[in-house]
Amino acid sequence: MAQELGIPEFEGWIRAFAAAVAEHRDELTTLDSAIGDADHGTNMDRGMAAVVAALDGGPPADGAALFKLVGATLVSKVGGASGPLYGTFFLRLAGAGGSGPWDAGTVAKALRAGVEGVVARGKAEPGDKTMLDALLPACDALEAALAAGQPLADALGAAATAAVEGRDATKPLQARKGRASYLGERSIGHVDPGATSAALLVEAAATALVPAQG
Amino acid sequence: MAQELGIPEFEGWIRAFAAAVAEHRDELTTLDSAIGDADHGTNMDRGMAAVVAALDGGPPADGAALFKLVGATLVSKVGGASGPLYGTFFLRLAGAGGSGPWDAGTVAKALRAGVEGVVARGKAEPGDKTMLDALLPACDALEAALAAGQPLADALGAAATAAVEGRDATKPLQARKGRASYLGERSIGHVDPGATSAALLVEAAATALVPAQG
Amino acid sequence: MPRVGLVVVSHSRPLAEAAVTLARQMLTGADVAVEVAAGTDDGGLGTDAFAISEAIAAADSGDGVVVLMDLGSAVLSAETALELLADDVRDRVLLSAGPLVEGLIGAVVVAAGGADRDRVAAEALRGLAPKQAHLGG
Amino acid sequence: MPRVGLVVVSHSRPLAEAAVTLARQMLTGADVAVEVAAGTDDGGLGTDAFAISEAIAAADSGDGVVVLMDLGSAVLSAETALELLADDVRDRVLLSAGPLVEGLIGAVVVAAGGADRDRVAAEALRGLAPKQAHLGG
Repeated sequence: MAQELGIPEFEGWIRAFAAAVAEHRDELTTLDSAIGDADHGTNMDRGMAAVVAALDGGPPADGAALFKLVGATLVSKVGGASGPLYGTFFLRLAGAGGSGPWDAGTVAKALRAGVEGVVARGKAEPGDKTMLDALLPACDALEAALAAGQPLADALGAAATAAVEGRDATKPLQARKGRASYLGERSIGHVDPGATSAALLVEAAATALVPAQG
Repeated sequence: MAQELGIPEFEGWIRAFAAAVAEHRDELTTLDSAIGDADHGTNMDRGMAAVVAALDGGPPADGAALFKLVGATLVSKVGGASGPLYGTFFLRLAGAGGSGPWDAGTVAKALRAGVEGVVARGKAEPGDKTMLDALLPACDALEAALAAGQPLADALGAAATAAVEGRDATKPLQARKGRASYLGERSIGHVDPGATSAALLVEAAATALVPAQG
Repeated sequence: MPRVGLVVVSHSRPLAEAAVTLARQMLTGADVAVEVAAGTDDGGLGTDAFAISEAIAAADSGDGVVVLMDLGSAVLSAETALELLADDVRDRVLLSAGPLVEGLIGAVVVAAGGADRDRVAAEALRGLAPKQAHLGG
Repeated sequence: MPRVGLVVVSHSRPLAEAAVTLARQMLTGADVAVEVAAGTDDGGLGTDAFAISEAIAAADSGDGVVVLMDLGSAVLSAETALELLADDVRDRVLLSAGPLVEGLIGAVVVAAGGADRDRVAAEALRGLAPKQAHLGG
């Protein structure tokens, strides 16, 4: 059982993500003011604060219920595109991860399902300068590391590194989705705020989704 | 000078039209409730009441000024399509009629210019079930009667008859302009409210644009 | 006679409500179920997939619902809302790419006339046609 | 840098004002001249060609104005308004067949970025493109 994850780790991940969003709120908003409508930090912080408040009310029954709660709260509380995108991520994560304890394979499968939900919802492609530019490399790195036999903690570390690199790689890209797409070439030269919050999400996973030492 | 028209006749026409619109307000609204948004009677009555109020403030300097005042008031006070359409009619009438006294030829020329303004503004064609279905036959009848040597009073009488016949002929037509066009075949079987108010306008002209007996 | 419902999804509640008022003014007699899902619950600008799913359910009387949305992120929320609905309701819902205000007006008029869902959706889609015909001609 | 102005013509003043509020929320930093001509002077639904001509004149700073309208009769009023303007102003005005809300949002964003009148008008015209690309794909 030492390699399995449950409510404490899941909750740790979500709370770590909420804390990171709160810490980086102004940075996200500044990034968004360059190419978006300057509300990404505020919106995500409002949504994750609502998630934390819901968790403070008592832990959900299992992982599926927990991530469904997170997704439903984000869908409802985050007004912009981030609401349905992050909300769909967690709703699909809940569905694919299921209610039992998760092992490394479940983590990879659930993350991939969440990211595919973001793809289906937003219809963005790699290189469109969106959160997917952090999430897709993270999934790939996680799966490759697990396939190479690395433990989950190391694999998640590789995923976080890939997410950060993917985030940074959005800087020279031209936006093709959302409000930033109106800017055309003027969106070039700014890191995408969605990819930035997505990297925070993967980094929080690397910190928190660590199986308790048995 | 017995065959010439001036401010008294022009003002008589406008006041007669305003009185006719007020008298038929509910009828126009009922017609409009069958195929439009039920505001033609109210809108036209509000506009013509504002015109009468403006005229009560004292007569304009000449015919052009008078009809310009009428057009400007309708453009500003009649909220729906009738405002710009009737407004354009009177503005063009003012431009073509000029400021001097009008003879029969001026009446025909000015009316034709006003109707062409309605055509240009609304881009409707004969048979589209609009006010043009009353106005165009009226112009044609007026010109034909004058060309045949009839006096203006008789020619305007012929124009009024043609306008009423044109109005009645809108009943079997299918609307192709404005809100009524959404109804498709269901607009068939109702007289057009715009053609009805336009017939009132021509009938008022036949009554009022009568040269004073010298 | 079919009774197709309409849902207006906007980031702005005043915008959605004004659009519905304007569209209803085109009706005389017959009314249409038009629900609004707009703005955040604190009165700000945004959309809420749960509110949208509730609005769709409220507008649905079994003959289908056409949803109009203002911006791209409203479309994402509406698509998320579909996932929250029961299968039979979801299958009756059509998300329209038509113009919010112009599409709503045409859709309301034909829905009040008893048009079926696909006819209402077609009218919403061609909402710009009268303007285009006039200005482009 | 060009400063293209925008005018929103609607039968409903609350609708026009909410659309402007929503569009301005897309701006960070640079602002754009957006004028409203909407509703009758007694607060009812309607348009007023004189009010439109004044709004156009107020939005014009010499680099042109793009006008968005809600319905067919608003287009008639806007065309009438053009006749009331001085020739040099009228020549800089473009009446757009684009969608009122969606077109305004795109137009405001590119106008704030310094686009010229034809570029702003093009963005207004393609206001539905993001929704169509997403829903039609």
